[in-house]
Amino acid sequence: MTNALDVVSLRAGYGAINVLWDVSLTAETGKTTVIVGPNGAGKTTLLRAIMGLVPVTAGDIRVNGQSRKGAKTWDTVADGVVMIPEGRMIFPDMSVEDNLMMGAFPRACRAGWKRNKAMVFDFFPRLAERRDQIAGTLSGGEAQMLAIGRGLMEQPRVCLIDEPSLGLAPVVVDEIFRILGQLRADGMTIILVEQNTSRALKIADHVHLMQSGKVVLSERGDAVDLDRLHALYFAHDAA
Amino acid sequence: MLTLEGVHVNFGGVQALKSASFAVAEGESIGLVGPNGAGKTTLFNVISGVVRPSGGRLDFRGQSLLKLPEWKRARLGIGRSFQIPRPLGHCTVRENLIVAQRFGARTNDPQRIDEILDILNLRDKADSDATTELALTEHKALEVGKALATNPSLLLLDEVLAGLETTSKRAFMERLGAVRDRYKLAMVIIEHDIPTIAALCPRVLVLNFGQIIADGAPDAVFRDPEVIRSYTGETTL
Amino acid sequence: MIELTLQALFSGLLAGGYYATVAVGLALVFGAMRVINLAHGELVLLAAYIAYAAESRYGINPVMAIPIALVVVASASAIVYALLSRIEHDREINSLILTFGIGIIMTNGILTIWAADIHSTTNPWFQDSLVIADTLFAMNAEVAFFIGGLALMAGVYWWLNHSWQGRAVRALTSNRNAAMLMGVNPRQTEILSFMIAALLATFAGVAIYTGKTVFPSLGHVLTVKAFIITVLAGMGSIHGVLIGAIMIGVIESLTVTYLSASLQELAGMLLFLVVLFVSPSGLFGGRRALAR
Amino acid sequence: MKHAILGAALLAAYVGVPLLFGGTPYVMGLIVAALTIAGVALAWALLGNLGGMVSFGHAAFFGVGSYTSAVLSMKLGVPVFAALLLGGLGAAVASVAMLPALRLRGPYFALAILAYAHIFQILATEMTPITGGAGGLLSIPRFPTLFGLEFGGKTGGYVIILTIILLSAFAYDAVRRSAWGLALKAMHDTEIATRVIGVPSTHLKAAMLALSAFITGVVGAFNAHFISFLEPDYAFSSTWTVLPIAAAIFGGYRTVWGPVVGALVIYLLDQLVFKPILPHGHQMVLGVLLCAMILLSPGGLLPVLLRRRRSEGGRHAHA
Amino acid sequence: KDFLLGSELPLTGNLARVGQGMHEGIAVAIDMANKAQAGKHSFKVSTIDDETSPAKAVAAVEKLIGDGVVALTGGYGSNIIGPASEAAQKAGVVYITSGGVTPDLTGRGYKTFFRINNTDGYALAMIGLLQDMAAKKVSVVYLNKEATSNLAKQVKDALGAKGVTVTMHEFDGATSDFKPLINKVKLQDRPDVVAMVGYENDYVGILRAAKVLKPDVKAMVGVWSLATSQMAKEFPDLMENVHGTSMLPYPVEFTQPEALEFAATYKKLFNKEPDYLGQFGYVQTRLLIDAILRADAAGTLAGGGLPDELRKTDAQTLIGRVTFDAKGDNPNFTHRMGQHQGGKVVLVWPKEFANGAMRFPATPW
Ligand SMILES: Nc1ncnc2c1ncn2[C@@H]1O[C@H](COP(=O)(O)OP(=O)(O)OP(=O)(O)O)[C@@H](O)[C@H]1O
Ligand SMILES: Nc1ncnc2c1ncn2[C@@H]1O[C@H](COP(=O)(O)OP(=O)(O)OP(=O)(O)O)[C@@H](O)[C@H]1O
Ligand SMILES: [Mg+2]
Ligand SMILES: [Mg+2]
Repeated sequence: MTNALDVVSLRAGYGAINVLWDVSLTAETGKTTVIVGPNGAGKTTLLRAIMGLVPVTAGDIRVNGQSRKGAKTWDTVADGVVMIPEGRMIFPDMSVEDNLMMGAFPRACRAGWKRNKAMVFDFFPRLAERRDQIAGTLSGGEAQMLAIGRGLMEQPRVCLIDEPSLGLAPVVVDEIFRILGQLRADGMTIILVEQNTSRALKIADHVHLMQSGKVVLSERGDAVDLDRLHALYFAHDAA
Repeated sequence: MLTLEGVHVNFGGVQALKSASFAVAEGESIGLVGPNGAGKTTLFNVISGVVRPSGGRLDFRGQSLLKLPEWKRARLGIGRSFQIPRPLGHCTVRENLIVAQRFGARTNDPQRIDEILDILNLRDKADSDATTELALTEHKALEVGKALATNPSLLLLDEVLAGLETTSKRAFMERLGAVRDRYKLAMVIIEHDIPTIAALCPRVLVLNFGQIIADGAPDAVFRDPEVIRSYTGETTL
Repeated sequence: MIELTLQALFSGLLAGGYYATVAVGLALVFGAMRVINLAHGELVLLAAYIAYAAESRYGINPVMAIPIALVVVASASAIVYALLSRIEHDREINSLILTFGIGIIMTNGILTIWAADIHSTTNPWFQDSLVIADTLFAMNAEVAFFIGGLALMAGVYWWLNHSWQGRAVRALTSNRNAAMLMGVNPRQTEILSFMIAALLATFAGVAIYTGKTVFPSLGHVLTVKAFIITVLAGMGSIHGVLIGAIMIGVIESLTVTYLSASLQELAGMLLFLVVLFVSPSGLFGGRRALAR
Repeated sequence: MKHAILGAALLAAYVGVPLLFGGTPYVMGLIVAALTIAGVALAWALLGNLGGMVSFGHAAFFGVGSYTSAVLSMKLGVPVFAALLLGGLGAAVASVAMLPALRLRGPYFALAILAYAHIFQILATEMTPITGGAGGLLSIPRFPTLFGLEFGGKTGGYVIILTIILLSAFAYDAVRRSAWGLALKAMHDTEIATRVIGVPSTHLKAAMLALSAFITGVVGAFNAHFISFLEPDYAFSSTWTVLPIAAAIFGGYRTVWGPVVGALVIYLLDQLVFKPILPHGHQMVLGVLLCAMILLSPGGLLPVLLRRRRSEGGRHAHA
Repeated sequence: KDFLLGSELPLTGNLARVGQGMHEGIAVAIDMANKAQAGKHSFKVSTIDDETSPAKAVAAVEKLIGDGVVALTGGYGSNIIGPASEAAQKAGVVYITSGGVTPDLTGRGYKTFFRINNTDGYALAMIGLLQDMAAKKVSVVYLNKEATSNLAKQVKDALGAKGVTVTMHEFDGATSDFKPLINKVKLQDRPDVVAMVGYENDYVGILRAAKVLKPDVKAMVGVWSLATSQMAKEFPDLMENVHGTSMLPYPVEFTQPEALEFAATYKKLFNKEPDYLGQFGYVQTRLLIDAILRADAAGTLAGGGLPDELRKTDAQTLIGRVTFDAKGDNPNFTHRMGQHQGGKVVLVWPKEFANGAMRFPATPW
């Protein structure tokens, strides 16, 4: 069986500044892959590169075995590969509801927008309360919920999620991980970047540790030991 | 040093703050927590002058702040960070700090700027463009830096630790604590990470639907059933 | 007295309709690309001259000339877009100069091709008067294009606010990267809105050709007026354009009626400033987040 | 080294140019006209670059400055050079009326200023007793002869406008280099963020507006005495807004000298080269030139010229 | 001998149309002079676009003088002609024009400045026609520019002195919808005649509004650029019965040989009927050329004798007799009034030049 996503010796960065140095990793179809690592390691950059938002200088990205290097972001999205960015990436001048509707923009998702919106409002009742508010005036946590809800509207097959728990109250973080667990059970391929390592490891099938733009450790989720992982973070600091 | 009494804020139909009252003593550290949308950021906005309350009293060292513009409050010693980082446009990281120091503290002290860069681990990025070349956590560090550069006596930090991985967070907290002690800062810090709050702040305020529903020592507050129900959930100290 | 006032209001309303048809294309392009197209008035003028050419040379009714004019204006519009999309830095300010330059080129091109004479339709139907209830007078052209303009604007409004593509247009200006993450193809979306703006410009051009007079330096005048109305409306707001344009039209005609025709510009400008001082982002400008 | 270059440039400007072209009033007249545009362009760019405010109404300051100076010298007999400065002051005072507009941003501000320009123009037309109404003012006093130097002629006018521009540019540069300059630059997109760190942003912006208005007003006053004629349509003509903007962006509005270079290049190229070749369509060439500049070198002409000297400059807009 | 004339005119921008019109007249005069003087002398004109800017007009004059022109003909708009002719005066070069009618221009008393027309001549024609119509109430609708408001005020003063009720309505150049204004005229003034003082697009706007509102008036009267072939062709039904100043009828019915040749040359060069702008441009240039030839023959041309020679002018021209007073003004100038009748322009005032009967009362609707 082919993997949902293969990243092969990927190099990418911002203009003159290269961030990713030969990153390789895979995400198996229907499994949850967690990427952890210290700040500035390049996790967000990796997700952005997969989506075509950051130019790739070398290496390859494959979705279901097919090369997607140089593909346009919107084509990648149309193939069911979706990224949920952290909460700053909402549409600040549009209403909450219009933000969610934008999630259903890919043609394949338009038919189901009503059902999906109901589902999102169900997950985050706060959004339902605020459906007509201009998204730019939402609180930080509300915006984060909106970004997640909007991503779910896209009915992803492969979902890249960047720090979903950022800025959320503990109760909501509980809810997020419950939702992630449910999506995983539904068979979605999830690639999760998360600083809340202990929570993330609980749902991880596979774990990658990134440091300074490289993958330094890849292991099965159940084989990872939290303390050893954190020790490796330190190793980076020392080095 | 700071007293709020019966502060109200309305956004159209939304009551973001309802009669919020509390006081911060000189040198005190307070953790401010509460569910998303409870009004924490709004509270900071009121104190720093970004949002005008529709009612209430707001005093800083015996002087009412209500009529003062943002920049005067900053010069009085109120420094704040933004939850969504707002680096100064077209400026490098160092220039961000220089502006804050020249105008907020009205001094010119390059040494202290270097000191701040070190504390925040921004030395490598000092000459990077602050709007386009930073990762999220670096942006947050810069937020703290701008506030520190104004030589504040009260520091309002809005989720500056969010997104930091555990080790860096611990290191950052320690450095923040050290700065606080060295400059005898009072500090109000918004954070959703309960252990961090508990470690850093001897007093915690819980805001819910614009009202303060709990105020006290961390272990007492986080055992309050109301707080558990609305905010902490399964997470415990 | 009452007759005078009623006619003033009616004339103002119709004049506002003209202003709105010109301005709405500008507002749309701004809404779609955050670009102020300073060549918009010239595009409108181009349409008017195509209608003139069609009528004077082949005797084609100006309304029937709309498709021909549309082809020309859309091509010109596509060129403007192609050039605009090559700007990478400081788009807001650089696009001003670019479109301003295009405007100069077009004005002088029109001057060279059609000379400086003034033109208007020779088809008498358009200028025949239409009398409503014995008290309200208008030209057929004014009323026809007012109604047509309303319909077009309603269509654009619906498209922008309730269609998938229209929402994508707004999303793109709100946050370009995020829109791409929703599967929006920016170029395709922007071209689409440029083409709709071209349609609006064509319509406006023919409206002006039938109801007013056209001459080469008019393009610049139209751009400025459209720009003012777009700002008054709140940049990018479509229904705001209509309301703002009618406000300007009515205040101008009331000033003419009760003060002096030489003060009508002054009245319009004062109204504009008053509105901006009360509501700094125009009548229906987007409310933005204060601070987080 | 740097001082030597500066000295040589000043010498060339003050002595070389008059020696070369003093005999041809036509060319000298064009250079003065180009420098007049340059002065407004510089003031416009100052406001845009430092204040972050794009104005579409600098004609307002130009017109107010020229009328103030002309009326003071004609009706009250104020000496021309004093009237020149008072013209600048008049424009700065007019900018006070625009303070409410400082709350506006982007296109809102740009057009509010345009509205002011319109209003001032209409006022100038209607206030016939003072301004001469639509007929305007004829025979405005020219510059006098001082210390044996005849300022009333083309060369004299050249020396005056050159001096105005140099002083303005030095003032601009001084502000830009100061902490104020940094704060102003920082304010563009994130005014709130600068306010909460102690920057009185409105005051700074008001100061920049007044400074820009002052410079524009002085240039306008200069023009009134140089041309010796004024009427509302001319004094408040949108040309005084449009051409300087084009010149500033053409030359590079984020630099101090870009607008000046831009104005000289655009105006002189247009009048000396394109106009003789294409008597009727030369404006079209100007349009093409502007478009080409934006597409090929969006930073403007000056940065291109300087690029060879500064290897690393592309990354930050040097403000 | 070769003579180079200079001309500074607006060829682009707002005034492009009138600038072009005068330019065409100048070209005709040059063409005819070259034919008449073939083998002896030749004339050329060098034209610079002043872009409707005083500074550029001054620059143009300076450049032309630098290029060695004998004299200047052209100029449009008093505000441009003022500074431009001042530059010519400084260099002692003759500047002759018909493009600015304000008294201020000749009021300066320049030795080198000449003008063949003036506000008085327009006002006289308009006042005369209105008196012939025996109008009791007149509404004057005028543009708030200098030339137009001067003229309007002159008409008002003259008619007012004769007991006619005159109401004044000033409008701005940006006005494109005249319905509110005309409605005011219709409901409040109820005049016999509406007198319009503006430019072409103003007339079209006013007449359209009037056609829609149909005020109860007996005649619509205007000045410049109204009773022209261009207007007759472009707006046939709008112009019917409208009066305007016009030197010549349309189609031109010339009897004098000079006029016939003018019309033929115009037709040959520009393939259209001459209009009044062309006539003025032609006349001023012809007078200039005549004076140059005289001065040349007398040998005073190089010695600055041209102004004196020009001042001796006394000629019958297409626009009537022209002489110049000490200030360079033409005191004989009176305009004529024409009326659009069935696609033609018929001269109806004064009697001695009329080539048809005035229709009165008559309006376009
Ligand atoms: N637009 C940009 N231009 C230049 N450098 C950038 C840009 N965005 C990020 N970087 C740099 O790239 C590096 C990796 O950033 P990235 O955001 O991928 O890290 P991350 O692993 O997601 O970190 P975090 O945990 O802080 O979110 C950082 O050093 C950052 O400064
Ligand atoms: N301009 C506005 N218009 C309408 N509602 C607003 C506006 N600004 C804020 N709100 C609402 O006020 C409430 C309080 O917002 P605030 O940002 O203070 O929350 P918070 O406690 O900081 O939450 P978080 O932890 O998610 O950052 C939120 O529900 C928000 O949606
Ligand atoms: Mg990240
Ligand atoms: Mg918050």
